[in-house]
Amino acid sequence: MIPLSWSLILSALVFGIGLIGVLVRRNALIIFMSIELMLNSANLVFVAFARAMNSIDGQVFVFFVMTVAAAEVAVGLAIIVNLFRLRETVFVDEINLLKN
Amino acid sequence: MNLVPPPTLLAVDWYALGAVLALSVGAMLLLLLEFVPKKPDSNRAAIVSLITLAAAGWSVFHVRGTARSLFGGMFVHDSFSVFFTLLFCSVAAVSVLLSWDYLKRTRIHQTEYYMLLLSATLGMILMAASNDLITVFLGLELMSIALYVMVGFRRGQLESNEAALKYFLLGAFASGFLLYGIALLYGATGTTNIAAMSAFVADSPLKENPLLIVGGLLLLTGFAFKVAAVPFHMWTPDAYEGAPTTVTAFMSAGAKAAGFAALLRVVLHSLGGVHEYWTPVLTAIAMLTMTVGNISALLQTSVKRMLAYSSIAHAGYLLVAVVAGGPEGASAALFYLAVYSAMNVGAFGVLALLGRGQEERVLVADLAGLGFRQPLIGLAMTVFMLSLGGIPPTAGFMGKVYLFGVALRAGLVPLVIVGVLNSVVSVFYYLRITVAMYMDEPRGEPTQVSWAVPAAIALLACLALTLWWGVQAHQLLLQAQRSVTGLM
Amino acid sequence: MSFPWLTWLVFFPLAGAALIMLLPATANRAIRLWSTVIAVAEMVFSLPLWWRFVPDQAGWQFEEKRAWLPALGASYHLGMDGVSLMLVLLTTVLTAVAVIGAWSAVDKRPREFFALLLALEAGMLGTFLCLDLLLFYVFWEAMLIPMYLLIGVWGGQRRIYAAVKFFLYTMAGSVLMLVAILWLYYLQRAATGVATFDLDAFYALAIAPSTQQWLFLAFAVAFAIKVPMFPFHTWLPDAHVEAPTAGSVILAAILLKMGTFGFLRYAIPLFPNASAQFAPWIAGLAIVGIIYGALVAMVQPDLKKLVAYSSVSHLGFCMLGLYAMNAQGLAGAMMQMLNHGVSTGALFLLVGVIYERRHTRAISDFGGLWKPMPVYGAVFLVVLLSSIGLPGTNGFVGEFLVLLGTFRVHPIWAAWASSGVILSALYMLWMFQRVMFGPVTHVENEKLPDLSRRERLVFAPLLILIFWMGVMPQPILARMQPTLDRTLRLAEVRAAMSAHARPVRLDAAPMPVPGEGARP
Amino acid sequence: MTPYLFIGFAALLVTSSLLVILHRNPVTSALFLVLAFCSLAGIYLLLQAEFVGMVQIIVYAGAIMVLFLFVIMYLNLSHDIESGVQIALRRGTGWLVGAVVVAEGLALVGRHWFPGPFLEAIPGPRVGNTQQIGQALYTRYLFPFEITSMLLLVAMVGLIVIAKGRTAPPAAGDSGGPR
Amino acid sequence: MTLPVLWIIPALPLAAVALNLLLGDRLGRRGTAWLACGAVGTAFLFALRAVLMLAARPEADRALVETVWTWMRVGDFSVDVSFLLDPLSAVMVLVVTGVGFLIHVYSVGYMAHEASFRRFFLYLNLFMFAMLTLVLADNFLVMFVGWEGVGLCSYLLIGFWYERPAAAEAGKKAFVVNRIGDFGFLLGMFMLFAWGGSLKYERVFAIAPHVFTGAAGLTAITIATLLLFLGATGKSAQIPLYTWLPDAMEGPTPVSALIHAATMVTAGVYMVARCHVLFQLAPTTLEVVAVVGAATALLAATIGIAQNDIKRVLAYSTVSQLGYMFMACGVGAFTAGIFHLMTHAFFKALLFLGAGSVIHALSGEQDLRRMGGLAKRLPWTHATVLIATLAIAGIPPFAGFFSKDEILAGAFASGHYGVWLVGVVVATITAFYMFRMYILCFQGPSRLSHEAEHHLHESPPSMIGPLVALALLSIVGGWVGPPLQEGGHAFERWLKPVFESGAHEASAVHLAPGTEWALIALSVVAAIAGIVIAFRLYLQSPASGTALQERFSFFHRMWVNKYRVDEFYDAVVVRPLAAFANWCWRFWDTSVVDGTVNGVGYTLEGASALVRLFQTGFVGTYALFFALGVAALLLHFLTH
Repeated sequence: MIPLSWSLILSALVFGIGLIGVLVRRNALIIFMSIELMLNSANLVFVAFARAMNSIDGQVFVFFVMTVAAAEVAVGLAIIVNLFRLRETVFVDEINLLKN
Repeated sequence: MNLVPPPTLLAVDWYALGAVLALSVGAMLLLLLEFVPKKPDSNRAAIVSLITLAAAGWSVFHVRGTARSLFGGMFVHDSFSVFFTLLFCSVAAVSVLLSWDYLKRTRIHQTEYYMLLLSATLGMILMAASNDLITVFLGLELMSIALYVMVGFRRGQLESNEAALKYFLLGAFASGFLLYGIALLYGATGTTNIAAMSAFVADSPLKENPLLIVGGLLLLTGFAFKVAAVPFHMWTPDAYEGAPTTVTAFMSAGAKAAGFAALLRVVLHSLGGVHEYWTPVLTAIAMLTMTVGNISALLQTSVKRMLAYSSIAHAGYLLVAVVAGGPEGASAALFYLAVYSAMNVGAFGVLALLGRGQEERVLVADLAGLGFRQPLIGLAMTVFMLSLGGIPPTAGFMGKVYLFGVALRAGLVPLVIVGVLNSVVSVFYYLRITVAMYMDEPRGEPTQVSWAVPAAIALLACLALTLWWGVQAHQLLLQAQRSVTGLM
Repeated sequence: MSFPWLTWLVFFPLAGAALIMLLPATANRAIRLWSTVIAVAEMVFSLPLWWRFVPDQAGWQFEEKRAWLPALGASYHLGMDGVSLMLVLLTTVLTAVAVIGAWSAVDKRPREFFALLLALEAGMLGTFLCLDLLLFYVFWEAMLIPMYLLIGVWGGQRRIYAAVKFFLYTMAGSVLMLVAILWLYYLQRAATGVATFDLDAFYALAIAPSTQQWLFLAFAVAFAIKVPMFPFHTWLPDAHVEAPTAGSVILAAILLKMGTFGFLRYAIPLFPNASAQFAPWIAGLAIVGIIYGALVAMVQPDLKKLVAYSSVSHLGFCMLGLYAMNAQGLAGAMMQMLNHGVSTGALFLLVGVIYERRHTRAISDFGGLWKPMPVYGAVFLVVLLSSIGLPGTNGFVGEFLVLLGTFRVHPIWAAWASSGVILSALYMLWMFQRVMFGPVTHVENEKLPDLSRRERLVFAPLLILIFWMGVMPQPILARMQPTLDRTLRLAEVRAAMSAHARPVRLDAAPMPVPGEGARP
Repeated sequence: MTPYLFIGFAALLVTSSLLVILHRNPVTSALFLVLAFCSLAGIYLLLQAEFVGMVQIIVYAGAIMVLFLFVIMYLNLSHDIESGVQIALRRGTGWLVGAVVVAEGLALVGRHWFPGPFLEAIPGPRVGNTQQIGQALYTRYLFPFEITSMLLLVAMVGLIVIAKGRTAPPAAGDSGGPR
Repeated sequence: MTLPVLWIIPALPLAAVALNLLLGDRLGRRGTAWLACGAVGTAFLFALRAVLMLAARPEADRALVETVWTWMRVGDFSVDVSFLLDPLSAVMVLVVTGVGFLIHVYSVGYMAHEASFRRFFLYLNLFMFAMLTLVLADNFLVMFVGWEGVGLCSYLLIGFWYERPAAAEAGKKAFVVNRIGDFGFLLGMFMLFAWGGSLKYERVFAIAPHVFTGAAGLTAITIATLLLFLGATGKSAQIPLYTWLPDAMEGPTPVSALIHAATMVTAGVYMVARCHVLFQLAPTTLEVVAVVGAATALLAATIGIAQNDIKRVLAYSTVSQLGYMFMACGVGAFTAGIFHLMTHAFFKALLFLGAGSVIHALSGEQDLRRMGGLAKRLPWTHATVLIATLAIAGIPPFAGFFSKDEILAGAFASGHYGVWLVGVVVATITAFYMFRMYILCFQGPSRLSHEAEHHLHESPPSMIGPLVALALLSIVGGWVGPPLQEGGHAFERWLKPVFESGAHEASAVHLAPGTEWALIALSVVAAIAGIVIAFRLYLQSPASGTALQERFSFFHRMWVNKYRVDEFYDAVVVRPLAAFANWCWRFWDTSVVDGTVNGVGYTLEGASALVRLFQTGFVGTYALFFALGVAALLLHFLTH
């Protein structure tokens, strides 16, 4: 029986790593992956709590989140591909036509 | 094996679900109709979506009197959701009318566009009409994903694509926070149902529940991102500027309203018990939002971008109402949202008419001398600008009066002072538009206006509402006040 | 309910404006004709009020009241007392004059120009006539829009700067007033449980002195900017100089009166204690304004600027009279307001006349004008004399009463203010000397045509007013007297009852049930 | 036994996700992400969420990551070499802020640990996890479940709209878009 | 029907003005002339009638009051437009209308060749209206109407030839300086109302002794009267406000005669006499009046010595004579003051008209140094001017003698010996410079320029007529008040009802006959001395005259430069004021006040530019700010 706090701390770490990834990387794909990490850390929290209170809702929630993630990935990758086609780059620090 | 019996739906429930059903069906119908050949310049898609929206609005309006909670509170039908459903449907309808000709000009695929527009509307409605964080989240994602695509709809165009990318990346980023917040809240309260949550918060022994705080806070940031509140606003100008103008119109009104609907439900309802915790935070955010929004708009040369910043500022005003809280605050927010949608959609609608073919003329300079050459455009834009600036006799003024009055009563004097001063600052850049239209001489070839009957109808509708609510807002006021009674 | 005089009065010009907009933009003659017809009709329509008005009756007359926003308790409440009667008549007459005066002045987009003038008239009348704070604010702000466009579109070189400055400056002042109004509204609701914006209700409400201070300041700043009082005056010269003649006329003759009117109708009766507390400051600023305005006017190279600064000086007298807070002071202030309306309006028209002929306003471009245009010179002289308050002209009555009233409460103030009498003579006559006398210095001026028949028609009523109000002001004073007495009495009574009132928490009373709300 | 497994999986998860954001080569990062997901699935198993664990592996590690890899290959991205002071600056701030956020969150939660209402919740009889989820999905969560269908449809359409056909980079100058 | 008694008198000239305006050029020169003179003439007749009616009444209530309409009534303040005729205003109204009529007639001839003939008579009639309102007023406010009205007319008439910058300038100066006086008058009125509660003469005078009591009352009345006197100095060209009068000579000569000699400038004296009740309550003020009068008399007389412009000489003599009148009032000899006012009106008008006749004859020449020897060429003018000169010099039995003598007697009797001495000295100087003028003009060799010589001609009858009439008046005018009468002379008795109300009447304090004879003799001697000196210096041995000038060159320069008073005022008042005004505008208004306003705008724009820097357009930045926001929020909850 794993204490809840362990999973929470772990999820927090993962979330943080994801967050940092978003902040430090410039490759849109990697940024996106880091976001996925953040989502998964959230999932971990759900599962952990579901376990703790022995309710099913958390897990169902995770299921929905995965669906959403899939949808996002589909659209997101499409956008990135389109971006690459237009500009031959996926580096977000080369993309600031729109500013100020 | 305890099988939970399938939900039993009464007739009224079907009406209540009408909006959801109609919109989903309409969306799919649009796709199916692709297999029926049509003339290249047919307006079939537009008409279908108009009908869909009408049906959606009507069916909900038909049972406006009742309050129902379906699927164990996953979907609620109360005066609040009715108000927003109608708001979203009308905003969507106006956007359809505006897009009618715009899509042809800019060669955007109609079917997909309208399909996404309907789905986004569906998402907004879910955000407003669901009493469970799961559905709220799903609705939000539905709306967002549809909007990501719509923003990037002009694939061949760098700005459009860049806008989509930024909006998408940051949106996903934000929903990461949002999700984490929901997870913590779920952990703190053991449920995702807003009603149950508020019940728990109400009688939980310690308000000092850190999970609750952190979770609520992250949730807040998620919504703050959607409504473009400082410092989570930075995507807004870029996304608004890059998106096709009609999309900007749609999202500036719809997405913001949806965000506020969710925010009101959550902050005022589920977290209402710990309201005093949020007051200082929200106050700070509101002040920042108003000020930063207006200040950054001051020097913009692109009307579209300027309006984007102004929409940030308006989010700030709306946050004032949220801070004020209570039924009065909520009703003020609703009132202002309705007003804001009318004038803001109108303003972007005017921009959507400017320019020929692919080009878009959205610089302040492009408006030079337009006021006298195109009296209707001039009049409409002037009224919208004055209304945004909160000058009587326009709806914006009434909205501000009610909103700031409520805040004053709630004792938020500093917030109100900052607010009114901000509205003075804002008037400066709104006036610049009128200056350009009436007082500047056009340089270069004058801006063309692509007139189309539907767009004109849409504009006139916005204009009429903006003026009518300015001189006689009684009905709207009543609706706003009634619509929040269910919420509390 | 009898015939709704005031509603007609307010909305007839608006309808007229709409009518004008329906005319083809090219039909220059028709546009001018119709706008003149409408403006004159409005004037004729307003004249009966002079007789129908019952002089010795203090309360509102021709009152109208309908529900407007029951949910908030705002109502469409119009009414007229002696003060507003005079200001309404001033408005209608001056607008008619301005419209006729603008016949030849406006060549660019006359349709919009005249329509806006009429719309402006509607706004001003509404401001003078409404008895509901929210309605008042609506008119007060809405009025800015046409004026802003008039300055910005038909103005001179720096018109845009002037227009925007005018709009923002005035608005910056009034938003705080809006906050104060809302505060009052919720105060009313918390104290009495009644949600209403009705002025009468507020006249009956006791407000704690500590609260009054802030509310008064909020109102006072808004009005002071409109007046304009000394430190808040800089928008005025710009606006006046850039505005087209008709615009300047309306601006000077009527718009500025909004401020003083506001003090008389709102700031003083509503917040008597605070008003008394700040009286020395306001009176001081008024005196500074009188002298300062005169001095600055003296050194202006530009005719319109000179007149603009003279307005600052004149309105200083109004404020001083108001804050003498006695019968003579108030009556004098009111007379001064009317006089300033007539005289300064006429002065701007006069400047407009030569501007039309020479397209310059620089004093140095003129000189010896009396020779080519003697009639013009004579008219100018008369107007100028009334503006410097020569006995027998209207200007004297106002200044005299103001100074008399002031003297009775504070001789030293009166002494300082009286020095304005000397300075006004100085700058006006000097200007006149440089423009009218001496040899004709510029060849262009040698053949200037004298006043045309239309122009004489424009000035005739003003000259008549100047002398009539100077020689027989009694009918006017008699009509205003009861109202002014009432204001004074109201101030005293309210001061007494507010003296010991406690501050009230705004959320003391529950929110009224949606839908009901106001139950005045 | 479980705690040690948990710790192991946790360590694996953390290190792999760290490598995701640290590694230069996108492909490698993607692969590390797969690894991270798999270890997460392991943790799910330990938390007695078999179904979720499986789905995690199948959907995430399987479908989604494959999509990622495909895209990366398709765009055959070079290593993104970053250098220059402002890059380093961004790195620094990024790490700092991220760390601060996590630290603050943990501090806040840890300040006084209030583990919610579930202490009294006794672990009930172990029911077939998958079955329960299935029941819940098609009864209580029927409505959201339907919504997800809509969501996926939208995603599909969006994907097609944006990515179908070739979009040539616009010739210089005629980007007549918003200025 | 009964004709209206009083209001018709000012109404007639006003009606003339109105007609003049309405008919415009349709009535030709002749018509204009008839209209103007007719109006004033009729006014004179009505005045005569009114005075006769007044005289018919018993001495107890010798006052006709006529209220026309209520002017203003505000609270406890109420003023009517109403007129009053009592012995004092009777004298004034007769003088004004009478002399006014003669001057009108004279002007017809004098201005015959003037282009804007009509405008001239328009102004002239307007002036008559204002002046009559002033003298007939029943309360201070109506008087103030006339007071400022005459100021306006003098402004218009001085600047009549508006194309001459000097004229326009002089007009403005006159008006502004008068305004300074009016400022005093206004405040004086306020004080009277504040204490007396009314502005009606009889009310104020009746109540004054009862309200102005105690130390406070004394201070108040002193201040009030001083303020009123300030008004008088402005109107009547006394120190310190006399400087406008000499410049006023830019106007046409009849104007100088009417306004700046006979009528308007005496308004101040009239006002002081009218308020004698108040002034006698304030001894300090009376002293001030006396001293100022004496000082002005002396100052002006000395300047008069050195002037070469014939009109300016007369102007300064006017100032000096007005000083006499104030001297009289100051010592309490109000009757004497009014008496001198009347006689002065006759001979000074005559002098101006005579001078005008000379100028007319010399086609515009005004410089004494280019005249001389005109006695034979202009017999009528010469004769009349000589009479006037004798009158002003105070030679019996000419009018001036009686009044001037009475003033000196009054001063002596009331114990103001200093004042009296000054009076005597001034009498000498007056006689001197007046005869200097006479001699330089009419006697000695002709110094005329050639073409002046050529056009030289005696004036037309329309001008000579008035001269003769005035000459007669200058002779007999004084006989109404011969000295050494028991119970006062006729004129004194006539004014008794007005002045007896005063606390003490100086001239009533009769001197012993012996003393009075002595004084008479002394003043006559003084006058004759002056005359003799004049003849010696300017006729018999001009050389010695110039020698004398060399000797006292300092004084001479001083007098020629009029003591540099104008320059002084310019340096002390005018320039600093202008500089301050400029500073107010250029620095304060533009930079400080408006600068603040615009400053706000610039600040905001600066802030805008700053904020926009954060909007870099990089997703990374945006995410960073997002995260920072979250961190901040967390921090808030961590710390609260």
